[in-house]
Amino acid sequence: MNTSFTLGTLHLKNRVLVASGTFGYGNEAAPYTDVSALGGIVTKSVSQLPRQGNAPTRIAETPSGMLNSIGLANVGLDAFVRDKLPFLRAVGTSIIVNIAASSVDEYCAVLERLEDEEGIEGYEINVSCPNVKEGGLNFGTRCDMTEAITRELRKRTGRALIIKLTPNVTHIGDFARACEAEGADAVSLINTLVGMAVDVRTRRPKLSTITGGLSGPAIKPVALAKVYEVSKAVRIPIIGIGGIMSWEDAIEFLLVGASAIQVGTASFRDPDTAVRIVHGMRNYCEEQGIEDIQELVGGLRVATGVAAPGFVKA
Amino acid sequence: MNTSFTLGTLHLKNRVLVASGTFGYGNEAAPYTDVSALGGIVTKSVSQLPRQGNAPTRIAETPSGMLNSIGLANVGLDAFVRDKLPFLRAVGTSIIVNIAASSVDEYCAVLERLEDEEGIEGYEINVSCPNVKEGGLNFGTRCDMTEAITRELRKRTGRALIIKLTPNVTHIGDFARACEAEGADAVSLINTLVGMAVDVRTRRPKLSTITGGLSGPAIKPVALAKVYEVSKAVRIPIIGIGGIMSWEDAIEFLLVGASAIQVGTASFRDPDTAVRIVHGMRNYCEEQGIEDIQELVGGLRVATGVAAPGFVKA
Amino acid sequence: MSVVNATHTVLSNERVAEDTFALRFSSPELAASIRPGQFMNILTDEAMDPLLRRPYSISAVDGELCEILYAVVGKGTGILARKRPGDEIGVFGPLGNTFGYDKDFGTALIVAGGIGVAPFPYLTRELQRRERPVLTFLGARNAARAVTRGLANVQLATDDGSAGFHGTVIACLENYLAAHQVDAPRIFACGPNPMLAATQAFAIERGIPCELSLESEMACGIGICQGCPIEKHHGERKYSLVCTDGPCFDANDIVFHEHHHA
Amino acid sequence: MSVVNATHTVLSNERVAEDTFALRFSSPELAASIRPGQFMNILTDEAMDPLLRRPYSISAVDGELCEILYAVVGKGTGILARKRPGDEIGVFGPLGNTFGYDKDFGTALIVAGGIGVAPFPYLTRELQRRERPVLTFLGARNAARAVTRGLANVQLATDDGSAGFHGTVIACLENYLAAHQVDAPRIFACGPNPMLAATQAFAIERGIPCELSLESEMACGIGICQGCPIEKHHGERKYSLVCTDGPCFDANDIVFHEHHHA
Ligand SMILES: Cc1cc2nc3c(=O)[nH]c(=O)nc-3n(C[C@H](O)[C@H](O)[C@H](O)COP(=O)(O)OP(=O)(O)OC[C@H]3O[C@@H](n4cnc5c(N)ncnc54)[C@H](O)[C@@H]3O)c2cc1C
Ligand SMILES: Cc1cc2nc3c(=O)[nH]c(=O)nc-3n(C[C@H](O)[C@H](O)[C@H](O)COP(=O)(O)OP(=O)(O)OC[C@H]3O[C@@H](n4cnc5c(N)ncnc54)[C@H](O)[C@@H]3O)c2cc1C
Ligand SMILES: Cc1cc2nc3c(=O)[nH]c(=O)nc-3n(C[C@H](O)[C@H](O)[C@H](O)COP(=O)(O)O)c2cc1C
Ligand SMILES: Cc1cc2nc3c(=O)[nH]c(=O)nc-3n(C[C@H](O)[C@H](O)[C@H](O)COP(=O)(O)O)c2cc1C
Ligand code: FES
Ligand code: FES
Repeated sequence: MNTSFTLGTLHLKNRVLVASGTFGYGNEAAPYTDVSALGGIVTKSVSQLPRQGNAPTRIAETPSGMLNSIGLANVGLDAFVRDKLPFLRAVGTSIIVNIAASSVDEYCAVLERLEDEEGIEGYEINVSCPNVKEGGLNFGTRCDMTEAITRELRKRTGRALIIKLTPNVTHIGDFARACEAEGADAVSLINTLVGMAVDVRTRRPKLSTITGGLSGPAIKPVALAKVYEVSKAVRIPIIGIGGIMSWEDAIEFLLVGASAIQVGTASFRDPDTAVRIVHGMRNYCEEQGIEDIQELVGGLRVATGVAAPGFVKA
Repeated sequence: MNTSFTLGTLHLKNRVLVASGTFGYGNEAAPYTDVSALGGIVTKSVSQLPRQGNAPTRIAETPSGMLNSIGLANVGLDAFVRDKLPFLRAVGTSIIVNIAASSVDEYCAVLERLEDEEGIEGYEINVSCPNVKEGGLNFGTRCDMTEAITRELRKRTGRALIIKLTPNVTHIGDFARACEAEGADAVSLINTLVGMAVDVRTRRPKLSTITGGLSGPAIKPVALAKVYEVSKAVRIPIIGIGGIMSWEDAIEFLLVGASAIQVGTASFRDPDTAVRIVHGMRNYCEEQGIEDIQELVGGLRVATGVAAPGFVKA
Repeated sequence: MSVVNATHTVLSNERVAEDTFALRFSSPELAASIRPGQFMNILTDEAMDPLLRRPYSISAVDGELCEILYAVVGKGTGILARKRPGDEIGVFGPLGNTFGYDKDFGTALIVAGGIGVAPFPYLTRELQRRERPVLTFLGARNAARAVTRGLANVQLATDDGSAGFHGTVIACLENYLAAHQVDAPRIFACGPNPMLAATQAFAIERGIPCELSLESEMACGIGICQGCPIEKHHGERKYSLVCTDGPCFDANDIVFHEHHHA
Repeated sequence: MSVVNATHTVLSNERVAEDTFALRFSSPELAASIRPGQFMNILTDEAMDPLLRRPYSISAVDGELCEILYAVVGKGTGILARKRPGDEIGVFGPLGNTFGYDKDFGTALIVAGGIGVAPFPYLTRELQRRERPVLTFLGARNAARAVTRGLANVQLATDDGSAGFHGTVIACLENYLAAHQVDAPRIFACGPNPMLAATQAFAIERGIPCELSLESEMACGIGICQGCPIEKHHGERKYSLVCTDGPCFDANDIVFHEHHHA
């Protein structure tokens, strides 16, 4: 039974990755789960310089979800290469480095430096970052900026280039098309939804940054709809992300068009979740007599002549 | 203790309304809750002609939320005026008629017909509808179309005109500004988020329309963030909607800038929810020694010099 | 009508068959007002997941005691199965219409598939109180899942033949009627949609009056969400609502669709 | 290190004070590996609300039995309080660092506020095993909420004066030290942040070595979410993580902020 997936230079032994910022640099969770069983690890976003991150409070639980405003806390490029990469190389799973930056130049500088390093199979680009040149407007909410980042990075690497899309836009399909046109190997989605929580007792926002990113099962329906929309817009592979807690959730993302998936918030509830999903998907395929899990990708059964989408559709 | 709120021709005895499509036309829920205790009733969307609605399956539960694709099933303008309005007039609470349409002309025609009717204090305009002239593109996702609807309807009524905004856009503040500029008395938000659910067993979408609208506690953090964003963009009052289950939730919406709130999905879990929220808010104000609940509107306490919003912000 | 929307204490919750439980609670008001065929919406706890109440038919009323029969199929029923005496549940009802047990007919033919048996102990009691003959045709996956408590004159049919007739409950009914003379029968059926569709076809073909108790996904149970449509042949409205126009419908009125067989 | 990530059966869950419960379960592995000051993350059930586990200090270990002490303040603790013997919980631990009970000092001064008392029965036992003198200063809202089980030489302070000293636990400690000679003291403190900030100030002013066991919102408990930062005075990293660098910190290293007093 074949569970593998190849994306340019990226060879995943299975379709299950851990999402950026939800699994550290692999070493933290290693005592609690068999990291080598994963299809791959997407690292915490790496920026050129270390970032201390936002002030407390950084997280707040919401119904079936959570808000975070970590503020890209990370060790920075040099420390990443020096202290984190060696462990990752030795893990025995595919390593995708997630890159965050506040200018196109910074994205390029970080990627160029990483090009010199062995053991990195691909890059995931976190475009959900404020663009300092545009007064902090989020790169990922403007097609032209997403395009520019993709174009410049594509020039600089032959490794798998994955653009991670934000769901906080009107037509996510347009962004996926822009990435495809500029040569991205794949798109991953979704990043978190903008959200907010208030403490009635203190009348204060629960997060120090007022708003933050919503993740977890609460957003799974939104993530499935966005992946489905993007699957109708582009031919390049899609990596599905958003509220995946079980192997059933993972299969749902494959059915709507994802070639692989990432497990995020679920790892906080149980760091062994992603590995359990790897096994669960395998068992499911064996029971269903599926020889290659690729059969499930886009395999959603849609009745012919379905009524037009309901009024609530964007 | 004053809980009332006045918006042009609309005089709400308290800040708690029931949301369109989640309380029928008032009569269905009357046996189960004291409808007269509500601040107001927003009717199920009324369209010019009756609509049978979408084929089953129309709803699917999701973690702390639900998807719906009712398809605007409603009795139509004439039957509404003939069969539903008389009951509503007699209830003893403010009546706001929610209007849905597939063209600007239809919005105008429905409103003009309702202008002849007594006992309607205002209109809420559901712009989350496909525009037939634009190939089904949702009115609410284009500023110019939202603007046009507001302008034309404003010309035709002196009654309270509330535009109901969809959250499925990049910058909801722009839409609120457009409504304010064209003379809307208020904006209400949020309508449902586009979402989707899949039945792994059958490999089919759970809803007959594939995608539908996500509502319930799962979306409350998104709704709070959107209301907060809009409160920074416009001066006209905001009616907050999204996942409100308790009086604490309602107060949270007031704190981030809503002048009133609507209870939606919560009424399905318990049709008495909105009335319980009315009492809960009153008790809270009395305990806190609040003379006029208006004091709470926009009363969020934000630490000075808050760090820039986290990277996850759109 | 006296409506109950209250928290009640679980008095008992025993396993009565494979993956099947009977839960009892005390509610004088509900016991006094709810009739066979009607249902109630149950909230398992305050958590927001699961968000919606689940509908359950009233399976038995005994003085002030109300009973539901349920099969563990997912989230809500899984939580319900872990309830113990002393735990609390939220109860909202009675909801929906009733079976036409006072209509004019001779013999009641009860046709139940799987957990569709739930409403019939209570219906059987009301029919017997009216001294009307009752024949029950019960379909189950296997012997271990058959729930016969509170039923009368049961003909059991199992998919695997582990007990009673080997085949569908409809085939079992057909055989019976071929061999026996039944005066002025009326069918009361509840079960999975494919079974109900077959019952409908059989009843219409034989010209036997037939009521079907339908299921649907439901959010509210009282007609305010429009989430539980069932297509009808007649009337200007294309859809009726299972929660308020039903759950009991005349077999002649209902249109089953392919998605009902999923 | 042997890590436990398993489902365990609740053996007992009794009320030990107003809104305060002691829950026990059996886990040979955890009992063998967890040390005073460490905590575990508990999942109350499979529902997605609440989504995240909650951190609880180990309050006592007795053979294979592990105990936590908790105050009912919200969703998760509310669900926990309804657990009965035989119910299941998910346990993940041990997590975090331990108190420096083997460090070089004379008398242990335990300073606990409210449910901050949780880790101290276990710490007290380990200190006594090492034959180290222990003095406990316990602050509570009122007598009904004071939990003294498993503590030694308790000086009680209540906000309302309903028992013991009328005032804060710090004032109580201050009085005591003014009246008594204590050799080479070391403070071990746990409680609400305002109390910890006051303890920190007091200890630094008196030059008494002091450890603070901190709280923070937490998502993962193992350093992968970066959600539990605490600002430090020293070191090139501005923030440490309460879950992995703590929860026990040297009072000299921590910077408390206004939001900690919310
Ligand atoms: C009027 C009415 C009366 C009912 N009476 C009973 C009863 O007496 N005893 C009983 O055991 N069940 C009864 N049901 C069905 C019962 O409500 C569902 O089995 C229950 O909602 C499943 O809840 P769950 O959370 O365990 O399953 P979920 O986790 O919600 O779903 C598990 C599976 O069951 C399916 N499902 C969920 N809800 C329904 C539904 N309403 N109809 C059909 N399939 C569904 C889902 O699609 C999914 O495949 C009744 C339903 C209706 C509409
Ligand atoms: C390392 C550590 C050890 C702990 N040990 C114990 C213990 O032994 N016994 C015990 O009763 N509690 C302990 N706590 C605190 C406990 O985890 C919280 O009380 C619990 O998470 C509240 O959960 P809840 O769902 O009941 O409250 P929620 O519904 O989540 O919140 C209710 C209120 O409590 C506040 N709150 C929630 N979580 C925390 C938190 N982690 N810290 C501070 N305030 C919070 C919320 O802001 C809200 O105001 C510990 C916390 C940490 C970080
Ligand atoms: C605490 C936390 C930190 C995150 N950090 C990052 C990050 O550094 N870079 C990034 O691209 N996404 C980050 N994300 C987003 C996740 O990778 C993922 O896209 C999102 O959480 C949705 O998936 P989930 O619902 O499974 O968590 C973070 C999410 C969380 C909850
Ligand atoms: C079943 C259902 C039907 C709805 N029908 C309408 C409608 O007809 N018109 C409208 O403007 N909004 C409609 N809505 C959206 C709600 O009014 C509300 O904006 C949304 O559900 C978010 O609030 P909630 O989370 O409290 O439900 C509907 C929502 C649901 C769940
Ligand atoms: S369940 Fe809501 S209308 Fe039937
Ligand atoms: S709780 Fe996740 S890093 Fe500390």
